[in-house]
Amino acid sequence: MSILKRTQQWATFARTWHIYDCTWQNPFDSAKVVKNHLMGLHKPIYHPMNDCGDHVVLINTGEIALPGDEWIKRVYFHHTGYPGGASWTLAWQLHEKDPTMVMKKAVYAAMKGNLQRRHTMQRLHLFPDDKVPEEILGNVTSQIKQTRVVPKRLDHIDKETLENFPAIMDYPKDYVLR
Amino acid sequence: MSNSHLFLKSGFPRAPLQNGVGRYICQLQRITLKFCKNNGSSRGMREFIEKQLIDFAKENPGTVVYVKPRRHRTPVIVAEYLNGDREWHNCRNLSKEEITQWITLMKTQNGSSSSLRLRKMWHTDMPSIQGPWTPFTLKNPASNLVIFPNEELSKPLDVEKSATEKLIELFREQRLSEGKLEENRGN
Amino acid sequence: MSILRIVNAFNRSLVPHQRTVATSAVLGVKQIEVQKQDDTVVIQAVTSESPRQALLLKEACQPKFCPECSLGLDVKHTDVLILSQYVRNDGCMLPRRITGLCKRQQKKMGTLVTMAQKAGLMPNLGPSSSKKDPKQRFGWRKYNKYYYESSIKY
Amino acid sequence: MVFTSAALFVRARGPDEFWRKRRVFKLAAHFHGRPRNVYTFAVRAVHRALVYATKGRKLKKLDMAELWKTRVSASAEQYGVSFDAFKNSLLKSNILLNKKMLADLAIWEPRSFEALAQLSRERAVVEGMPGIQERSVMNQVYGLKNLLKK
Amino acid sequence: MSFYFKTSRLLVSRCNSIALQVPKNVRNIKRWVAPTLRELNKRSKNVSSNEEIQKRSTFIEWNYNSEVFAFGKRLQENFNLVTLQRAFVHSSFITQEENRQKQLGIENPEIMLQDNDSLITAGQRLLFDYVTAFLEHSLPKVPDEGIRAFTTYLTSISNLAVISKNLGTFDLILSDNIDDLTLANTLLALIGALHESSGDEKTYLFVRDFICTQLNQKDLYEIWEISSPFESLRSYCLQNKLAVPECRIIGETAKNTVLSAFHVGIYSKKILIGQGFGEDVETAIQTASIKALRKFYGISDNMRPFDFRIKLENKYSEKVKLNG
Amino acid sequence: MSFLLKNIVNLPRSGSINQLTSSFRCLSLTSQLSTRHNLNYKPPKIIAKPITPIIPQRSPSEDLKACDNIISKVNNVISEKEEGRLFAVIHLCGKQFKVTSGDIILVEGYWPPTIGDEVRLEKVLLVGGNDFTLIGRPIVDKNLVNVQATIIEKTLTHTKTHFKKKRRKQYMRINFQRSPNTMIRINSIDISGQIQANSLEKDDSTKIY
Repeated sequence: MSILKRTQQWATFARTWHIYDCTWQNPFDSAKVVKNHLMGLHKPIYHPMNDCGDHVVLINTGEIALPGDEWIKRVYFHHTGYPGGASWTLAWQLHEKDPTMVMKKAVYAAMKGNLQRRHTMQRLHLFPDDKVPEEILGNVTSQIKQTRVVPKRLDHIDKETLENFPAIMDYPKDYVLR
Repeated sequence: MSNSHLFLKSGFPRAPLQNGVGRYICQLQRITLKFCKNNGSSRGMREFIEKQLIDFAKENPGTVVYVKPRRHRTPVIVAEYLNGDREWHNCRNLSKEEITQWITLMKTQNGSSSSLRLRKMWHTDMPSIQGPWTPFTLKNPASNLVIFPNEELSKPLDVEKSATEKLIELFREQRLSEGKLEENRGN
Repeated sequence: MSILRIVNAFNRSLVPHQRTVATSAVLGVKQIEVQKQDDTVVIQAVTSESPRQALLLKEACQPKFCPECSLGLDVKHTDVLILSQYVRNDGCMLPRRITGLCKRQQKKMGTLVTMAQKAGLMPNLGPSSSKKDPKQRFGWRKYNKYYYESSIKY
Repeated sequence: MVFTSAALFVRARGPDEFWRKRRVFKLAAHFHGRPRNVYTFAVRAVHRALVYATKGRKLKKLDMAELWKTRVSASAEQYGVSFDAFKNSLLKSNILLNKKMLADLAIWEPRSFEALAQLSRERAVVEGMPGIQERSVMNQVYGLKNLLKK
Repeated sequence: MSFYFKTSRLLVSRCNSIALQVPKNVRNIKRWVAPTLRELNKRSKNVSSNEEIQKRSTFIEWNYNSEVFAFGKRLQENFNLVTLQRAFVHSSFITQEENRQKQLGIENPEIMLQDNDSLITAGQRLLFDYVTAFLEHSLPKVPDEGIRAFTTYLTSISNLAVISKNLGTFDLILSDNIDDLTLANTLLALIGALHESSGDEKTYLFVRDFICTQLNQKDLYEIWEISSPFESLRSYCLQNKLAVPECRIIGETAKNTVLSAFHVGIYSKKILIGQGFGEDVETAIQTASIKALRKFYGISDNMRPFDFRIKLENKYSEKVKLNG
Repeated sequence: MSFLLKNIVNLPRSGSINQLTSSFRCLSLTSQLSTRHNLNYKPPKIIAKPITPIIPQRSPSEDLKACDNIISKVNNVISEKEEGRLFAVIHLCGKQFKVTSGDIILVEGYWPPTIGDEVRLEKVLLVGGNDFTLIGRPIVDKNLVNVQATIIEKTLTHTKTHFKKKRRKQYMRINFQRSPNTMIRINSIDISGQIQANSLEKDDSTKIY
């Protein structure tokens, strides 16, 4: 097998490392996108057997956003296997214990339930905030686009846009400004 | 995993010795026809030999034809090919036409193909001319200079314009039109 | 141009209260000012130009203006710059007679404001007692959340 | 006195059945455990295997079609075109390549596939088909510049 | 399996006892005997297969002349049969005949067969000329060293042996033992015989159709490995007055892990002349320079395919005649 | 709507897909603006600035100039015989194959040509080289591309057992099948002649696909 053919195959099946910023993202919509990249469904050479998935580094998993009151309504069931071992943890309690767990379970559930799932999950690297070890950050060469626009807090908006944002309502004449 | 592949060999379509690239050679080397002179089951074979064997031999001079009359034996065709395959075929009670069909099949074969399961319907050693797809084909070298995590690349692209942006644009237009108003009022 | 603007702003304030016509040309917004001169503290009501005067949108000058009905903007709870204009700086929603919105829009703007406040997008427009930083909230309230505008049914 | 002829007419069932079972055991030679050695289990397993083989020929075609679909939609997504928009616009512009060919082109001839993708993208926007996403400027085959440089 | 043998011994013994009593003139094979015999026969054949296989020429259905005639016709050539037969006779066969006749006591053994040594030498020369001419015509930009590498590959013993085996010379060869060398020599003798019987044109077509077609869809790099590619690329650029090649990393993935891949491009004066991949930068540079070199020599893998249908009277035929 | 109906009615008669696409094309240009919004979106009274279309509209003259430029480039590459190895997508017996010269393809089922025949394959959907691809709509012009092939083998496949069984109904059917297939060697693919720009618009409905 000449060096050309060997390196060509090495490059075709090379694993790229992606990074995904989960601030203000819904974990389940982003899990769909992340799952595609993990399983390699975004590559034309995809085949369920040829394990051509990529690595994905998830940062700011602590900052994920859930719609409405899912934080208190979504429940994660766990059973230790022993009698009376069933436990229901609310989303926010789980998030408080381990900020990466909600996102991890979301990606785990998004993937097809076969033997490769656990193996592919090892290619997922989760970090609660954006402090990522230098070595992993060095591997990253591409960024996955977020699914939702990140809203900006009022006090974070810079003065300049605040100044000349149009006023769409003016106070009546004798209005007492308190 | 079942190891049924041990019993039914599978392979890919191959032609012997790049046959057909330069010129086509018929791969059938020898054919032996065994039959019985007076048994009823060799009647078709005897008819074939009387009527059609001569013009068969004339048509393809490249194959040697042996005729083997054997007492009390069922009629059999044995074809030997250039790649060494030997195909044995029993022609008991076959009519002349069927025997001709079987012989033409043997003539057009490259070897005994009855035991090989083909896994693909085409074969090429040059699958790609523009170079196979790699993660690098659609990667602009400029993206090497980007420091990740990059705010700009992470923004979703195809998102409707939000109300705030629309308002800002409207306001800018209003400012522009007012500016124009002052100008033409000024001069 | 400015005289025209003052006149229709004047008759807009007249319409809901049917008060008698004000005699003097009323300038603008009243504010209570506290000044300290060497030893004396002077508290006086000062009428001044309303701060938004300069930034007013042309379309916004009619008495009845709603972003959705007149301009066709579907406001989301993340459009904080728009929502903050309908809110006092202690976070309470301005009444309809001041905001000049139609009934449906006023209610919708109300829910949008509460959504934004719950999502922690307008921490500085809160009551003085508030901790101003949504991350300090108790329990599940400190985590990010967002809302679907489609859940507003009116 | 031994009557020999009667013996001939007794039905001797035994040995042929032995050979009939060989045919089944030949097909079950690679099975695991008792289906390989015991006839009653072997027959069932062989019948099941033959039914699977017959049905499998059909299934293989369906699985391949599905695989080609995933591959073509994966490579079309690189250019921001969904699979349906891609296929419809190709059909509208009278290009009758089937899924197998599109998948082959996507893997082995990325430049030809890029030409098809741009063509279908433009057609889809003109026809107003849904499923077109904006793509970052980065998506273009590297090295296109020094093509046909003469 | 033991169960099986026990029954067969039982069967055979029982049917012997019955057969004795059966009246003599009734000839019927018992239904259960035939399959067993068939099975035993098949098994014995498997066991005995490892002995030396019977040569086809020792069968009853064997006619040497018709086989040789058919061989000629099969290749769509018309040899004259005498030279063709001579091509198959090797000198080792003749010596073997002589000492066999000596053992039988004939003093001056005279054998009417001639061996094919002269044909072999003629064939060798012809083959070499035609192959080099064909390669020079279809690969103009390749240096001589490359052409020599391709010709040695095409005319190597193993290659010729495979070709002649596939043409069916194995059964026809008359020599004491048949190995790759004898097979290759027979093919050379055939070329010589063809040249004698039907001239240049036919021989060239024969060589082109059977030996040059071995290059069909072949990756020429596997035949002619370029050693130290980057240095040879630099020297090539110097000769052709191109700017000195420099390498740049165009793309990389997972560079801190074991499965790292690099995409390196070689530029001469800002023009991309070759790009290559590799698990580390050095191999990527090597592959990129190999690809660049191959593009200059015109033997990159998407080069113009060989035209196996060109005739002899093309412009290069004079060259063949010169050294032919 | 009547305009659309008129077109659909005469489609079966003319039978060629081009008429339909051209009628749709002029129809669709009118609905340019609503490309991005779904149908049930009621446009508000004052339309805020519409979303800019994704691809900036190029004027047709620019397009034509770019087309001619590319065609002339491809033409001189072909005339200098610089195009290197070509691949073609051919349509044969209901299946499509991507072939280069020297390939082997297998056609299943009964197919009249016998061994040794030289065949020219004319249904070429796409021809491509390293630098350009000619996409046929639906097939590339006959006198532009020439694909030569020889038939090298006509065999039967291995015996496939077709076994049907209905459980507990004593219903079992087995039949064995060896379907014929033909092995074809692709000898050469070459582009002869020049690509004319005007051949793009001309579509003579005499062609039978």
